[in-house]
Amino acid sequence: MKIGVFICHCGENISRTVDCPRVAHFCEGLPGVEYSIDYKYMCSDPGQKMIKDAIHEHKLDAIVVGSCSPNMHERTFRNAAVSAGINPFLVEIANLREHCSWVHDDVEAATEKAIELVRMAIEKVKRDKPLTKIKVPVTKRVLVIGGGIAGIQAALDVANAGYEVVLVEREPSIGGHMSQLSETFPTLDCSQCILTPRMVEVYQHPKIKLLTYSEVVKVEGFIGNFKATIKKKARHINEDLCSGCGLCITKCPTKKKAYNSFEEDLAFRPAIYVPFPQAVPNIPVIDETVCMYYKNGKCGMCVKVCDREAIDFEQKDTMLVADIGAIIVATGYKLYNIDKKTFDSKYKGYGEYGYGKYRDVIDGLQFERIASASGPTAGEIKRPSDGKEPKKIVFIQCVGSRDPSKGISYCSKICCMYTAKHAMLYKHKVHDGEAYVFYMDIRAGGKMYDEFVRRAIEEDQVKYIRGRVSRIYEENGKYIVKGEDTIAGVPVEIDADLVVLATAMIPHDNAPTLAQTIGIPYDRHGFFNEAHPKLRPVESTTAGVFLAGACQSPKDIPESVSMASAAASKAMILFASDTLEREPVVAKVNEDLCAGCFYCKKVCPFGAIEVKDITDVNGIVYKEVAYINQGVCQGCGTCTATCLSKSIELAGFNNEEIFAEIAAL
Amino acid sequence: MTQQKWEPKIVAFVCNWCTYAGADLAGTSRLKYPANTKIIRVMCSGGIDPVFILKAFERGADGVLVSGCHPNDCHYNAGNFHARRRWDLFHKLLDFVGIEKDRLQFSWISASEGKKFADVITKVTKDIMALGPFKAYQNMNSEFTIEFPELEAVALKEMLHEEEVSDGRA
Amino acid sequence: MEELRKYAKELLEKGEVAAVIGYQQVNERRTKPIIVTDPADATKLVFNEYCLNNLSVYFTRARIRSLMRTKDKPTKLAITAKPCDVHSIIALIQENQIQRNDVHIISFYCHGVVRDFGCEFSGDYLASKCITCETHKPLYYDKIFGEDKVTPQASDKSLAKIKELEKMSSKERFDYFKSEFDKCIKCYACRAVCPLCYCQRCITDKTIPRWIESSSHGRGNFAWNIVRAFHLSGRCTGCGECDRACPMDIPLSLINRRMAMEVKDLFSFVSGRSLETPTLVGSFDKKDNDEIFM
Amino acid sequence: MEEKIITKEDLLKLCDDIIAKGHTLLAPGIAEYVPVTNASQIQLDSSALPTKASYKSYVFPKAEPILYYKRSKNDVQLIDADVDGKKIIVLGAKPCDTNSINIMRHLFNWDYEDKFFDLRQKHFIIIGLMCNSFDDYCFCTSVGSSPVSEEGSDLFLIPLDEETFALRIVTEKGDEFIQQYSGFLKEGDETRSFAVIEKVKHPEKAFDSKQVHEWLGNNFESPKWDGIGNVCLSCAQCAFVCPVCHCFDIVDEDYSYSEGRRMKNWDGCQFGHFTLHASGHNPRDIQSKRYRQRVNHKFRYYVDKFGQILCTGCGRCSRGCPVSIDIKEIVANCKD
Repeated sequence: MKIGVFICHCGENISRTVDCPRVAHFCEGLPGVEYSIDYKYMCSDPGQKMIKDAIHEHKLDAIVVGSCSPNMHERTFRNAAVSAGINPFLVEIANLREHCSWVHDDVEAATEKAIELVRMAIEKVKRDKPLTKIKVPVTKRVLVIGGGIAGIQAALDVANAGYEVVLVEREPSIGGHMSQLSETFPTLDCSQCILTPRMVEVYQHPKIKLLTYSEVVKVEGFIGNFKATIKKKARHINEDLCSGCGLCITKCPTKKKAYNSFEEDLAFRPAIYVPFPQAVPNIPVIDETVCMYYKNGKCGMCVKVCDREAIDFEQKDTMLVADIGAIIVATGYKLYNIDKKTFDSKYKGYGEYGYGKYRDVIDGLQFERIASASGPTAGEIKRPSDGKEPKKIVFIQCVGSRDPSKGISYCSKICCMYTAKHAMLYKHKVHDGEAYVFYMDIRAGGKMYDEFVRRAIEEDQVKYIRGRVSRIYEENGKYIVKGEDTIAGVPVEIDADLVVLATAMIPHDNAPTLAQTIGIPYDRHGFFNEAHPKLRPVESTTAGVFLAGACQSPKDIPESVSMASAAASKAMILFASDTLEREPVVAKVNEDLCAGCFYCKKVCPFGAIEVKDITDVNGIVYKEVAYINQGVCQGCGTCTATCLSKSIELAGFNNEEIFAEIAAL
Repeated sequence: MTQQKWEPKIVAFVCNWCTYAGADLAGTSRLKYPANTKIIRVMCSGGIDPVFILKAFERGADGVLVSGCHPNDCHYNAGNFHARRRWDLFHKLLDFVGIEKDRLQFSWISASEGKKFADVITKVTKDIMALGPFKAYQNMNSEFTIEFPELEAVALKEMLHEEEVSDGRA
Repeated sequence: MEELRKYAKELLEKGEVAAVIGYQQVNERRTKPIIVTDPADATKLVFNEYCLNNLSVYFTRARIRSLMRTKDKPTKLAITAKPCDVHSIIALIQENQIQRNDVHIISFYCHGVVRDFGCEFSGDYLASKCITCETHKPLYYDKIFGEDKVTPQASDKSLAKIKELEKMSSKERFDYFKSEFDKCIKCYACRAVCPLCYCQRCITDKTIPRWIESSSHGRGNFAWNIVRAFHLSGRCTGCGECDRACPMDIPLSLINRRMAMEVKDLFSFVSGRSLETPTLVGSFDKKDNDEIFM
Repeated sequence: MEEKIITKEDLLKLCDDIIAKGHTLLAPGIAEYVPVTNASQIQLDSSALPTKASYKSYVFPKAEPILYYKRSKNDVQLIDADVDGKKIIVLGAKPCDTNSINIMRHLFNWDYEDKFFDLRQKHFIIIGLMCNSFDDYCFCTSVGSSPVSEEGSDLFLIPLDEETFALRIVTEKGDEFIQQYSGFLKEGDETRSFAVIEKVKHPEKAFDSKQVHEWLGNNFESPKWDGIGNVCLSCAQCAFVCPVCHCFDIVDEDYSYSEGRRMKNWDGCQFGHFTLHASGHNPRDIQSKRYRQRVNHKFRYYVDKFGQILCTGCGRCSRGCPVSIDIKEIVANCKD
């Protein structure tokens, strides 16, 4: 076997601490190495050409590239090798940058280490076997989890491209947080007005199967071939019969038993309800916890008034199974609940602001509802406690965000903008009112964003105070906000009528559970992890699972929408061909030697291992062996390490290759 | 042989998704750690065979680190849970047959824990430095190994060798 | 004894089993395995304190398993098994080497066997595994003979040795095991007699790659013995056949026993005791011990 | 040859001198022949049964390097392994062990002279000790030897009483060796030693090796082999403890990415993969064929080729067999 070794300087990134020419020279003397050279930028066009030329000129069978992490340029060099006629799996990368030059100072030690790393790669490549990619069929159907604006956008994009979509929403209606907003920044156009047509389009789209009041409980399989189990919770309404007349809602006697969560608990709702008038689908849900029928078996008013006999108290949760090719996760966010009750959680809360204690200390979404024309106050700015119009209002930014001591280190990104919007909406409605904003920094990056904030300050006279609020307490019907103006360097005290907290965006409580169900990683906050922060921001590390919207990190509407479209296009790329090429890193059983103990079957996380009968010439089964379904195997290799007789090998990482690496130490 | 300062030889078997990426992040973040550890990448900590560790000791490793994704964080859902059982037992076995516990260490390092990777490597290196070379294992069949002469000296060595044999027969 | 012979003869005559794997007497203090296929040979069967062999090992032999297919229809194999041998059978069933329906277990109340052939049955010569044995009555059987008798009192020297080793320093332990393993001649008798060493090709016989140096020098011996012990960790049922078979008297079951103790401590698991409990290897608990991980 | 008398005390002094000279002195220990570091450890007990293993490994080690190799860019360097030419004196070898090296020598000098074996055995001095006990497994008399056989010994001891031994000088090598200790020797009296030998009980002859040889030649396909194959577990401990089994396996063992050694390791014909071909075919695929091979090799092939039975009748294989297969019984059954 003739091996070519190519050592990259990476400009100076590697060569600063690794003596690249020495590494190349050393490798030249190693058994099997036909050609060895170093170059400034191996990944550049001339660098790649150098590799291709060397392959032709020296008739190389395999190559080793000493460069950056394989996560960066493995593909580049494999492609170069392929174009010169070498199997892409006869290319090994020695990680000389991330694992060597960048982490060591001593040139001697780093060079020694680089030599060993390259030597290991050479020994491995000698044992590498040519592999071909595996083709698996693709189910051209997308599962979108979450029916907020991101989920809606993704679903519509995919459906409009002609592929089927299953859209699963946990709440009774799609729409998400966007449907709660009064106006949107920076254009101040009505949120409902732009969202509702989209919601209706989803409902009416022939390619979209909408499952509201449903949750994904199990995901099996792999890219192109997932199998999702969806729990459709009992609405107690026959969806096919209900006409959405709403008579049941108006007649329901339990009027004020439950807070209306759509109104952010600023209003009540009956036991049978639709979350909001524009809900899609416009089909009510019965809340078992408050409905009289479930309490004492009496009432049944809704049954009496429904002339379509759509009420079904006996309805049970049902499980639906769908074959899915790709998954778009768009589960969105919730607001950091700064209520004292969360003191035992990882978040520290803001007891000093009196949220939950003072009814007029509210969060951003509550203010959205107060400002909304369809909200509990019909758009008039009234404070929750006594319904009076607040004449002095204080907005506090960064409540929770950017404060590691409160459990959240990140910036929630949208609060600067929506606080400016809130202040503006307030000033537009209460012309004689005073609006104050406590801020840390104003982060208004975005088209027309900074202009929008300037408009609030300059045109609408919102008073911005740079500083933190230390305490809020009630005094004579006023809320005393004690803070500091750090620019003027003086303490500030404002007797406000209403305080609005721009609390942090955090993932839903069950985000980690969902992540584990789907099999995608998540960060310590519970936001789902993208495959690469820069280059693969909408893909999760699990192939075939894409991310959209605020479930990945805080985002505003345009960002969520663009991410949703990006995720949709990623799914559509997948669907562009009928089969899918997969990395051939899969395990294979040596059936002659398999002893049939099936420990491999017990440990396989993907259920890829099946029992195969081996028969003699008479067709009588004389032994059972393990068989690995190459389409299902994900190539973790847990079976190979568990196999006692070592009758399973993982292609690309087989035991011989790893032993060779160890030997080269 | 010149009196060189002894530098331990350490092998780290790491999973592709978490610890390898964590090591990449340590590099991207330009964190510094000792150069003694060489990484061998596998797909999952569940795919690391205990015999790899023995092989590493055989090939002169003074210490071994095994690292993967945190529990619940496995790219393959459960590979690391199986690995955890395996390593717990194997570690106990090595301890019982008299291999110092620190010769074989384990960690969970996620892709975002570049700092932890650097810290763990620094700690393991320090521990192995304190234990010294793993002579007990390496020398176990020193009687069956020879030093190869430099290429030029072969002829001379072969002559000497002949001499010795004929001596023995006399 | 006559009951056993009569029962075995009937099983064979009725064609319920293809063979009875049992013991026959060699001399007063020694028995040996016999595979009875002819009902007439059932008279050779015995059961006593000298039935040392763990006969379940024969289930792993293709020659013996093929007996199940010699008749027109698949037939069972009967085995005379001590209660401790039944543990091995359970482990084999769990590892898919034989099906419960394929085995007819003829077992006995057992009060211990001798340490080695030629010894007198008494506390002094009691097999090590019998000292702490709690299963005088088999956990699974299809037919049981005999009555429960008292096991002779004996001191648990193997446990004392384990305790002694635990107190030693790493280096002392290493030296102890190295000197023991050095005796190994790689005859693999330990592997051959172990019911759970049923691999078609043992990893020590694999050459690409070479998992274990097959030479019986220090390192090859050390690696073999560690890997052998590890492959049995959580699986070994403690029958002690390896100890008995080892011509060089390496204390193999000492390591096995110590690992079984660890397994019990860490995972509250004992191998070969229940067909319902999942095997230790191949299962996990999210709450497994995490302390060795940084 | 000559017969001398040596007291036990002097014999032990002689041993101390051997040790002092840096030679290896082997004597029967609990399980095997062990190197003695102090003469006081020596038990010269003619009534002991054979040790579990013989001293075969000192002339034919269980693992030894035969050459070393190093790969370089376009070359492979080879260096032959050295043989340790240390003098080894075995004291108190059983008559069933003494002839083992002589028997094996045929094989190691047949078509190729094994310098490792030759050099080692050249440095061997075997001091045999008359055997005065036997158990159910002993059958030296059936293979042409006896508890008083001097064959293979360079010197042979016969205990005359508690404190004195008759020392027979059997070979020139033995003579040359003992000359340096002539001070310890007194003139012997053959009548005394003969009287002792007369009284030694011999194990009963279990079979006639000539008849066995003939039967084996005619009964290669005898159904008698089948039953043995069923019970045998193929562990090959019989081959490993046998004083004359000499199969070995040549393996290359890398100890770094470029260096390695070629090893000669014990092997055993009872292993299933012993005869496994690279094609996957295995001519001795089942245990009965392998056991047949064992018996045929010992009592027929080796006799045909070298005129000697490849068995000393020590009974080790049967004594240690985990499933109590008794080779004596099987060979005795090799008749119609």
